[in-house]
Order: sequence, then C-alpha cells, then structure tokens
Amino acid sequence: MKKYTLWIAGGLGALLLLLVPLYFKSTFVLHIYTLTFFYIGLTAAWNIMAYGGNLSLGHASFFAIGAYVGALLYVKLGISPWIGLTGAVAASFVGGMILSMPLIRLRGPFFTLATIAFTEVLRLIAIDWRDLTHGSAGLNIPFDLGWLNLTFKSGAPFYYIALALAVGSVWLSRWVRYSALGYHLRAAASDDQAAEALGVDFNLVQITALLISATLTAVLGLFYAFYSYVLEPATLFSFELFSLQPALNAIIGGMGTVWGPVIGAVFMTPLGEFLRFYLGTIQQGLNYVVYGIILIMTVRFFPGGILSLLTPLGVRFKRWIGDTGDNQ
Amino acid sequence: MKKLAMLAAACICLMQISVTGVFAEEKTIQIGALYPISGNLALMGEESWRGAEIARILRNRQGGVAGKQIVFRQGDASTNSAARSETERMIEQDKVKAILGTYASSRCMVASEVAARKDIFYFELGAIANAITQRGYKTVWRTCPTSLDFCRGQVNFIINWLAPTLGKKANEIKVGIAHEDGEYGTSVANSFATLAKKTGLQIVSVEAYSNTSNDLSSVIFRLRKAAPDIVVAVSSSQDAILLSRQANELGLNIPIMGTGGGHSFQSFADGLGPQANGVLNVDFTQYHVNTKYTPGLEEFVKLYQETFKHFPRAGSSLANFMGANVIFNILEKTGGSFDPEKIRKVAMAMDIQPGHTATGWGVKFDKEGQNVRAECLVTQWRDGKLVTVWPKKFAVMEPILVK
Amino acid sequence: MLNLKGIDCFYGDFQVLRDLSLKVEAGQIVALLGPNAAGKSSTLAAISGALPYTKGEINFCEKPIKGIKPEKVVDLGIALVPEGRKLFQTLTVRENLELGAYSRHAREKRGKTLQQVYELFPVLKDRSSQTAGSLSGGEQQMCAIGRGLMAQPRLLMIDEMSLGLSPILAKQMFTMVQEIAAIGITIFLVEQQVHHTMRVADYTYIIEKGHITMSGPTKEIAANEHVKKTYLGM
Amino acid sequence: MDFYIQVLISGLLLGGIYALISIGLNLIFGVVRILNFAHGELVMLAMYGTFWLYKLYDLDPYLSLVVVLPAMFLFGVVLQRFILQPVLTTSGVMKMFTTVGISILMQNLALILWKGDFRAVQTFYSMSTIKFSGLIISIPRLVAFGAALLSIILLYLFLKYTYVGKALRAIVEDHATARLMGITVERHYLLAFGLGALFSALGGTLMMPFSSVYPTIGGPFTALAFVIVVLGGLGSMGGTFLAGLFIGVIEAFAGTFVSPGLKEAIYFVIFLLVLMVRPQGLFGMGRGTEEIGLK
Amino acid sequence: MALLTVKNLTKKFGGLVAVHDMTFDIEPGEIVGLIGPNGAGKTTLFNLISGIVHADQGSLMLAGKSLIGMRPCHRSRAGIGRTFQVVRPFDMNVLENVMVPALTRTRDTSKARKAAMEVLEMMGLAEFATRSPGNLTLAQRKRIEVARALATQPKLLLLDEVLAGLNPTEVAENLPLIRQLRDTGVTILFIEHLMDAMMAVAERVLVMDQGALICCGTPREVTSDECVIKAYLGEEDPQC
Repeated sequence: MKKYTLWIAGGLGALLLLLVPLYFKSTFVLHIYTLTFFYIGLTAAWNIMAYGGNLSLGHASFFAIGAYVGALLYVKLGISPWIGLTGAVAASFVGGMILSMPLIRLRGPFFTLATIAFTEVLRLIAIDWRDLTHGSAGLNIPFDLGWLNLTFKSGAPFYYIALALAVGSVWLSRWVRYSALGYHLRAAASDDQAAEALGVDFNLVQITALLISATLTAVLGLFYAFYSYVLEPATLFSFELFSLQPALNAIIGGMGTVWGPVIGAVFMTPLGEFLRFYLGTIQQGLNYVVYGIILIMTVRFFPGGILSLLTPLGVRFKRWIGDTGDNQ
Repeated sequence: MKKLAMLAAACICLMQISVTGVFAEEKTIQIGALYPISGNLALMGEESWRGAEIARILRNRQGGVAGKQIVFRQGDASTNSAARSETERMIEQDKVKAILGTYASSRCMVASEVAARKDIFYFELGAIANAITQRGYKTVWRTCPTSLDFCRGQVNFIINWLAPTLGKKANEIKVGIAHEDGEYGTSVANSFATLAKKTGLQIVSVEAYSNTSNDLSSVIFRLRKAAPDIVVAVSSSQDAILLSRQANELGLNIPIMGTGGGHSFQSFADGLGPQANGVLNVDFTQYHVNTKYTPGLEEFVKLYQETFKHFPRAGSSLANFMGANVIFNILEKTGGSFDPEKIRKVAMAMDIQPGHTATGWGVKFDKEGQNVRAECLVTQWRDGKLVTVWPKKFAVMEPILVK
Repeated sequence: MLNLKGIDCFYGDFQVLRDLSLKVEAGQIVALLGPNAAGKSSTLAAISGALPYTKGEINFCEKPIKGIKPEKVVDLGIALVPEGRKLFQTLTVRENLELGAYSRHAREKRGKTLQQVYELFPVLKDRSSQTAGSLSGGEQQMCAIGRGLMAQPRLLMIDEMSLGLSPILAKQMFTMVQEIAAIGITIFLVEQQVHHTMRVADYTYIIEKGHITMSGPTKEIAANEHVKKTYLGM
Repeated sequence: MDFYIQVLISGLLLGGIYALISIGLNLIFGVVRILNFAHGELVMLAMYGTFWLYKLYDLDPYLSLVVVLPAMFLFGVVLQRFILQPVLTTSGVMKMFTTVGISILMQNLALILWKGDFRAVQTFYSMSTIKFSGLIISIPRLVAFGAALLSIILLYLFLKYTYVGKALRAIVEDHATARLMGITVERHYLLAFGLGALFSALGGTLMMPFSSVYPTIGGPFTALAFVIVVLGGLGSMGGTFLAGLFIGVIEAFAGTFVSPGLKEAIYFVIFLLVLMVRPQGLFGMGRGTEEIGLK
Repeated sequence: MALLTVKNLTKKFGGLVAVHDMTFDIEPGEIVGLIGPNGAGKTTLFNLISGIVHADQGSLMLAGKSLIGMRPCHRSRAGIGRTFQVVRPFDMNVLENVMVPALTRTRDTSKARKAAMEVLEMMGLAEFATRSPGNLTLAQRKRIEVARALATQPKLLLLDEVLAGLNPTEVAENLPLIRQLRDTGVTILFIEHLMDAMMAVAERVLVMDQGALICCGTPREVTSDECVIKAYLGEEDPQC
C-alpha cells in the first residue's frame, strides 16, 4: 500500500514537470526551468568526480569544448548537432585524458588549481584562434527552425530536452554511485592508500570518473550552445557560470551524494535569477555579495549541505512510507 | 523516486517566487532597459543606462509619450546568460513591448535574438558590432554608429589630416593596431582592417592582448619593431592607461589614436595627467563639441549633473540619451502603440538631418534597421578635456600632432 | 610533584586508559614501562594536555592542570620529548634548541640554558649550525632532549627514547638521563626497553592495556618474573 | 641585442612585483595551510586604499604605505581570526571554498562602494625613466622591484634570525610539535595571515604609480600568484622570488615574440607541466605538501 | 614452491634503514607470526610487501611471480591482502566497506554484495551490515578490517596487530578466527605484540630488530633465543 503512495507521488511529480510548458505560456518561466535543468545536469556531472574526492573548478572547459565542437560542426560544415554530439563527446574525451595527467599526481586543492589552469589555457586558445572560433566576437547559430537543427521558436522543446538531460545526468550519476566504480571512487575519496591496498586502482577509477564527468558536461555544453544561439569564450569559459556554479550548487546541496546536486541546483538557480532581479537592479553587485555570504556560511555552519539538514526529515519520511533504506 | 516528487514540489514553489512579477499598468508606457550593471562591464553599462534614464526623466517632465508617463523595467545583463534570462523576464513578466540597451555587443546579440523571436522591438543604443542589424530581423533597430563607422571616422582622419600633416600620401601611411581581445576590440580591429584595405592604408602590425593583463610591454615592443606612423588602439578600460603609460616608459614615440572605450574615460586623463595630452580618440559624440550642431547636449549635461552629482563620465550616456529620444519620438508618432507595422512605418519615414540631435547625428534607418546617419567624431585629450577636433563642423579646436 | 588519579581516557569509543593512577616524586627518575599499545603515549598526551580525559584528575605541584592547552602546559614547567624525536628537520640544531625555550619564563634565560645543554651534549655544539635532518639518530635524540631541557622544565618527560637507537647508543642516552637528573630535573621515562630503563630508574610503573598493573621501587620490580612475562609471554 | 636586453629588463621588473604579491600567498599557504583564493582581492583592497588616500588627502602612494600596510595587516588578521579560523579543521577543499566566498564578497563590495570605474593616481614620477645606452627603465617599476627584493631579503632575515620567525618556520614544518614547544600556533596563524596581506598590500601600493585599480583587478593576480608559488615551491621564499622573475621574463618574451594574447596561456601551460612533472616546485622543497594534496 | 619469497629486501628512509637485507620464505598454508620491538620495521615490511612503499633493493615473489614495480592495487589482485594497524574504514556502511574489495573481483554489485555478506557472516559482523563503522567497537572495526582484506580473496593475508587494543575476552574471541581463516586456504603473516596470542596460533615466528631479521623458528625456539630476549629487554651488547 505504501509503495503505491510512493509511485503515485513520483508519477504525479513527473507528470507535473511534463505539463509545465502547457500550464505556463511564459517563456521566462520555461527559461528558468530550462536553466535549472541544465544546472542539475551540470552539477550532477561535476559531482561524479566529487565521489572520488576530486573537486574541479574547470568544468567550463568541457562545457565549452562540447559547445564549440557541436556549433562549429553545424555552422561550418552543416552537420546536424545530433551527429555533432559524437564529435563533442570525442573531443571532451581527449580533453579529459589530457587533464587526467596531472590528476594522477595531484590531490585536493592542487588538482583544483590544475583544472583552473587547464580551462584558462583553453579559453585563451579559443580567443586567439580567430580563424576557427571567431575569437571573442563569437559564433552565431543561424535561425533555421527544425528539430534537426535544434532551433525552435517556442521554449517548450528545449524545456523537454533539458529535462531529459537533467534526468539522464542524475540517472547516470546515480548509476555510477551504485556501481563498482562508485564504490571504488568513494573508497578512494575516503582513504586512497587503504583503497589501493584493497585492490582499487586509484588512477583508473579517478580517470574513468573524470572522463564520464567530462563527456557528460560536453553534451550539456552542446545543447546549451544551441539553446543560447551565441557562442563566445567569455561566456562559455566563464569561471563563475560553469566552473564555480556547479561546484557551489553541489556544496550547498550536499556534495558527493546523488540528490545533493539536484537540490543545490534547484535551490541556487532560481535564487540566482531572483537575486539578480531584485538586488542587482537595486544596487549593482549586491546579488553576488549575498552569494558570497551564502557560500561562506554553508561551509562554516553546514558543510554537509542542505541535504544534511534534510536527512533527519528524510529518515522520518522513509519510516512513514515504510522504506527500509536499502540503496538498491 | 519519492525524492523526485518532493523536489518537483520544491522546485515549483521556488520558481513561483521568482516569477511573481508586476503587471503593466495601463497608464504608463513600459519599456525594458537592459544593461550590464554588474560584472566586468558594469561601469560603462551603468553609464549608458544613465543616458537613457535622463532622456526618460526629461520626456516625462514634458508630459511623457502620447500623454503617458514612461516607465523603465530594468534588467541586468551581467553575463550573456543573464541577458537572456532578463530579456525573457522583461517580456514575460513585465510585459514590455520594447527593449532598449545594451552597451555590449554580445549581450545585445543574445537579448535581441530572444526579443526578435517573440516579435518584440529591440532598440540598440550603444553596441557597435556590425552583425547586430545584419541578421535579417525586422524588429531590431540601432541608433548608434557601428564599428565600421568608428573606423570610417579614423580612416578619414588619417587620410585627410594625418597624411598631409606628416607630408605623406595615404598609401604611405603605416598603421599599427593594438586591440583588446574581447568582442569589442576584435570587432573594431576587423572592421579597421577591412576599411584599410579599401583605402590603401598599410597595416603593419595587429596586436591582440587580454584586457585583464597587467603588463602590455610586449605589445609596445612589437609595435616598436613594426614602427608605424600611428597606433590605433582599441582598449576597453584600464588597458588604455596602461598602454599609454608603457608606450611612454618604453619610448614608443608614435601618436596613439584610441577607439572609444577606455580612451574616452575621464579616468584616462586623470590617471595619465599631462601624458594624456594629444592622445587622439574616435568615439560617439563627446561633451566638448560645437554645441550648435548638438542641440540638447547642454540640457542633458545639466540634468545629468543634477541627477548624478557629477559630469558625465563618457559619451556613451549621451549616445543612449539621443537614442532613447529617437525611440520616444517614434512612439509619440505611433500614439504609444507598439504595433509592428506602425512602428516600422514611422521609423522608416524618419528623416533628420545631421546637426539636429544631442549627438549631432542625423536619423535615417536603412532596411536592416541601422541608422546610417550616425557617425563618429575624432576627439583629442587637451589639458584633461576630451575636445572634438574632427570633422571641422563639430570641432572646437584644431588637432595637433603629439608623439 | 606529578599526580595522576584515576584517569579514564578514550580515543573515540576505544578506552586507552582505565583508571590510571601514578605519582612522580620530585627529584626522581620514574619509569613507565609497558608493551606496545599499552597506553604509554596516551598517558603522556593526557598530561601534556593534547588528549582530553573523561574521568580523574592530574595535579602538578599540587595544582590541577585539567583543561590547560598543550602550549600552556609547557609554561608550567612540564616538557615533553616526543616519540620519534619530531625535530624541525629543516631548522638548524641551534634553532631547534632555541625554539624549545619558547615559553615565557624560559625565553629570557635561553642563552644560559643553551650553554648548559651544550655542556651536557658537546656534540650539539659542534653541529649547531647543521640542519636537524642531517644528524644521526643518536644526535637527533640528544637534540630532542636538549630541546626539552631548553624549556627549563621541572619535569622532563621522555617518550621512547631508545627507539631506533643501537644498544650502545641507547646505553649512552640512559647515562645522559642520569646526568640530567643530577642537575635536579625530575624525569619521567616512558619506555619499552626494560633493561636500561631499570638500570637508571628510581621507581617503576608497569602499564598494560591502559592500566597500571604493578609499581614499586625499581629493584623490587626488576626481581619480578611478571615483567619477563609481559614482554615475552613466557 | 639591445632589444632583447630591453625585453629582459622589462620582464624582470614585472617579475619583481609578481614575486612580491606571491610571497604573501606562499607565507599564508606555508603556515596556515590555506589556498587563499581571495589573495588578489587583498591586492585590490590595498590599491584602493592607496588611491583614496591620494585622492582624499593628497597622500603620495609611497607615503601612504605608512597607513596602508598596517591597515592591511590588521585586515588580514581579522579575516583569519573571524572567517578562516572557525573552518580551520575542515578539509583543504572546504577552506579553499571559503576563500572563494571571501573573494566574491570583496570584489562585489568594492563594486558597490567604489563602482566599476578604473582609477589611477598621477604622480610626478609616474612617467619618469632612466635612460642609458638605448635602454629605458621606468623609475616606479624599478622602485617596486627594489622593494620586492628588499622585502624578500627582510622576510628571509626575519624568518631566519628572529625568534618569531623561527617559530613560524617550525609551524610550517610541524604544527603539532610546535605546540608542544609552547608555541601559540593560532596566534602565529594570525601573524602569518597578517604578513601575507601586508606583502600583497605592499605589492599593490607600489603598483599604483603605474597601474590602475578596479574591482575585478584581483582575479588575474590570484591566478598568477598560484602559478608562481607552485613553481617556486611551497614554503620556499627564495624559490618564490626566482619563480616570480621567471614568470615575468617568460611573459615578456612570450608576449613579444609569440603573441601578447597568448602570454598568459604560456605560463599556465608551464604551470600544468610543472604540476605534472615536479609538483614540489622547480626551486623549492615542498615540505609537508602531501598533507594538502601533492603526491 | 614457497608462496612468498623475500630476498635481500632493503628499504631506507633518509638515513634510517627501516628494513635491512631481509630474506625469508613463507610456505602455502602457514601461519607465521612477526614480532619485534617498536620501530623494528615490521610495518615497513608489510608496506613493502603490499606495495605501499617500494623497496630500494631486493626481490619479492608471490608464487614465483615478482612483485617488484607493481602498484598496491595490482598486488592485491595478485593475491596479497592486508590490514592496517590503525583501522581505516571508508566513510560508508559496514557492508559497503566490504563490498569495495569484493568489487575488485567482480563488477556485479549484487554478486559483490553476496560475497561481502558471506565474509561478514564468517567474521560475525552480519548483523552490523548497515551500520556505520564509526558506531562500532574497536574489536568490531578490527574485524571489518580483516573482512575487507578477506573480500579480496587473498592467497597471502598480512594482519597488522589485529588484536592490539582489544580486551582479553575480545582477544579470546578473535583468536580462533585466525586458524579458521587458514583452514579456508589462506596463508597468514601477522604482526602481534600479545605474546600469549602469538604463541597460541603461530606455527613459525620471525623476529625483527632494527630492521633486520634476527631469529626465525617455532614460538618455543624463539622465546628461548638469547638474542630475542636481549632485543626485547635491551641487554648490553647482544652477540648476534
């Protein structure tokens, strides 16, 4: 009986999300939802590396790789973005391999520094390589309507695409967590030496996680490029938007868990828009001040993120629905 | 699964918060004002907004448009992504029927794209990338000059004044370009190269640099090696000062001609002191100009000073003032209606000769929506003031050559 | 001088000290002997304030010292020479010694104390400008003890002094300890090395599984068969 | 040949300032074990301090050091005591994110207080140069370089010969044992953070005669300082100085002979290569670095 | 053929010789004890065998295959399981802790879960499967440590002081486990300080002092050896 309640609640939620575009005609609302879904995806992808204890502040690089590869193939060669996806995945795979070289020797903050440097190098190359990327002037996705071109007049198609991407990313992140890889990553994060002694190939699992995370981010980047029509290094390689924000979402939601990133993204994305609207126009910069304070306070007062505050609630909820708490 | 359900609920709640907008009142005319007012473009974004704001205040004092007061719905285009969100929000929540802005070209490209796809009017008053009006949208208009106009101003000046002054023919003049590698610098540099090819100027060196760089000695060294007759600099902000300082430190004795941005700021002269003297610049109309050709400028400056307690920081505010006035005039003629057909008709019919607006620009839109009578003036820093020196009818002083 | 009464102490949920009581009388060399993991280092950590204890009290010179931070315990006149010496490897011998005299009362007289330490360990004077990392094992131990002496302690606690030293060196070190005691500094030795320790100690405690199982003047303890059993399970 | 020497000189002068800013970061890192992402913002704050003293009280930038340095020292102490001290026991990454938060906060507070304008001071010596045999050297840059060299020597002497300096070195090596010596570790953390802020302030103030300040100026300095500190070796002051010069010269040559737009990319590539091949740094010892993430 | 062959193994840390020229064999199915005073180099020897530190000199062979140059994870897969002296459970529940090594043998989580449960049952930990190790007693955590090592299905199990810190009843409970483990076909090398425990289970004892192997034999032989007594009691000038 209680299982039913669960399914009905879940189904209802899913239905609600599917019906949103019909209920809200406003593309602004859809845009916020779409943006939130993108960030759920990004944060979940970022979080796959966090399972292994590695915090990247360079995911903008993979995001931009995906966006540029997809857009360049489309704009310059006329290849549909759906086919371009393979190119984006391949390119981000190569990028991930390159970044994995320092990863083998570096841990903690130093790995984080390496990811920042990696992104900076790519950003500067993207700016300088004008023949390919048009430099800072950027590339435009032409307005040719059609599913094949990923160009739509209404906001609904991208709403569903982003929703699918978010669900897919979270599903993948959940799958990784409860696979052999996930167990090994978590073991490596908690004690790399003990994990190695128990047969966990530290380098292999970390690199695998990096590659999964990187390619997933690149896929999101590609769709984002087509969603935002304009590609330029200042936005795609933006530290604040695509490197720091996913990390922030995850930390605030609850890093290294499946649902923490989702909660973080759902909380932070509308909040960011809200703050910019209400505070940013009152006093420039005020919204970021609030952001900074939220970050400092989170680390200090609840380093486990929002999820750690919800856990007591969750336990009660589980008891209520009669869930015994098995992970499978 | 159960968590998903909880999340969905939370999600919807949160979004409702950000969605509660204020709906348009009937007695006012609602226009979106989209500028980057935080982030790294905040300074000029805000300065540009001030121009439009002054125009609004002034027009409202005079009774508004078609008897209605004008209200700006403000948006912060701090990033491209924000530009998109804010445009969506202004259109959907604030129900604006027209948007003006944006100062930065990349923000405009994103925002106008969103607006155009919804048939909402977008008036660009300050961004100069050529591409903005070249995408075939019927609802995107621009009142200010393009980057090509900037370079036209420069090239004309170089050919008609610099070449005779140096005693050279136009095709003997060597030009070095130093530009910041952002979207602004790149687009101007590209335009200059195109124009130079047509007019026979020799470009001997093109140096791109990052505007966050704290050392430009390498740019100077490369220019020194190329030894041009004039350096065309496209700087966005503090890099203008840095470039001039390091040119001086490292003995680059070549006249510098800025291209708006950093070279138009009062801080440029304040920071450089006497060294700023003689630095040329091409930009939107600035304040030390022949006011016979710029009716309304003095009124603008007066109101600006009353409102913001200091002299305007750059010509961008004036350009936005002029542009906003053009929009108000159009709306006045449509009787406050945003009907696409009406607006288009009125706008296309507009025909103002140069010398009748606060910037001195005329108004005549081409089919793409670009104001073809917008032009850039050459100015020069003289004793801490940016005075107009070219073309002659706008000039208040004669240009001088300072190496 | 030092008096531990009924100390209970936990690492997480694991009890390392059970109702431990011992006394160190002024002017004596007191030894705490016991096998690995018996709770010897924990005892020292509890005294020096690095490890909080749940029950019991520690008095030094009749005054309770519970809750005093490690950096302040030194000021009271208790110096600890940690297990494994823990010298500052990149600092010179002299700098290591000087840092020993960080506490306020010792700092003023550090020039004089340094001379005394050099007299005790002439080799340190020869090596004074070398980095501590370049010393041999024995010299490092001397430096560590010297550093402890620099604090002008009334009580010097030495943890596993003979660890990693050859028997001959260890023997020399114990002789040194006697010399130090002769200056009037009370010494609390924590050791596994039974033979040498018993040669120098006035009073001995045997600790097993966090509890004192035997105590008495060293001569009495030495005669006891249980000691042998503790160490070799015979 | 002269040309190359001129490029070299300009790179060295630049490197001196870089070293000065980085030395503060290295000190904070070595002693407190925090990767301070708000380091550039400390430089920014000091630059604003100098600017306002000049603007409001007509104080020469060099004279303003008397006010700016103690103020920034105090600011560093307050930052460490009230914001970082409470999170000291969390993981390195969490501490890092706290400093990211501080950086966002400071940048935007500066924007609110002082707007986005870039501001520069104008002194009689701003543009003065020494010229000999075809070479030109900017005097304020030379002063900054000299000050960098001098302060690094002073810092070295301070760490080498003063009692507090020795205590700081002891903490760098092993803070638990330092505590056993009676060294008040937390208080030294305050000192180290204060000194770190002071050195960045010195760098910032000395740059004011030839540079301008705006709210986001700090970011590139933070990145740069990290590159230099890692190259020079954590905890190694001499290494930091050399690495600063090295990066300055690389930047000058790469900018002049490759492309001004790619000079940052080149030093980031070097940084990545060093991290891969020799994470303990080109010049330094890299003691205790396992603790914070180097293998 | 010997299961583990150690020849001339040497490891220096700076000036300190932690393990000096050690040579010994371990036959399949043996239970071998390793004793020695503090700092004798026992744990370093374990680290050398399990690959956490690399030897400066000498050779290491597992069932005839050289281990030199192999990373710890590969040695683990080759059949070396080890526990750490200080328990180091991962930040996850007991079952998951044991699943981590089990998942190096199979990629299938349900199989790994089953295998882990079996090991937990054998170790008497089944009822704590969903508990966090932090909430268990030290004795139980030590068993998790052993369970994790067992879940790698080792040929050679290195136990580092699994009895230290336990009270006598707990020791008595854990002792039979060691024999039981051997009976499942695992060869065991263990470090222990509790002499009576050592005497009760070890078939052969290696004694280390100052990084060198000073004696080797049955428990009885070893305890009556003069050198051993001297090493422990620190008598002057041992002649060996």
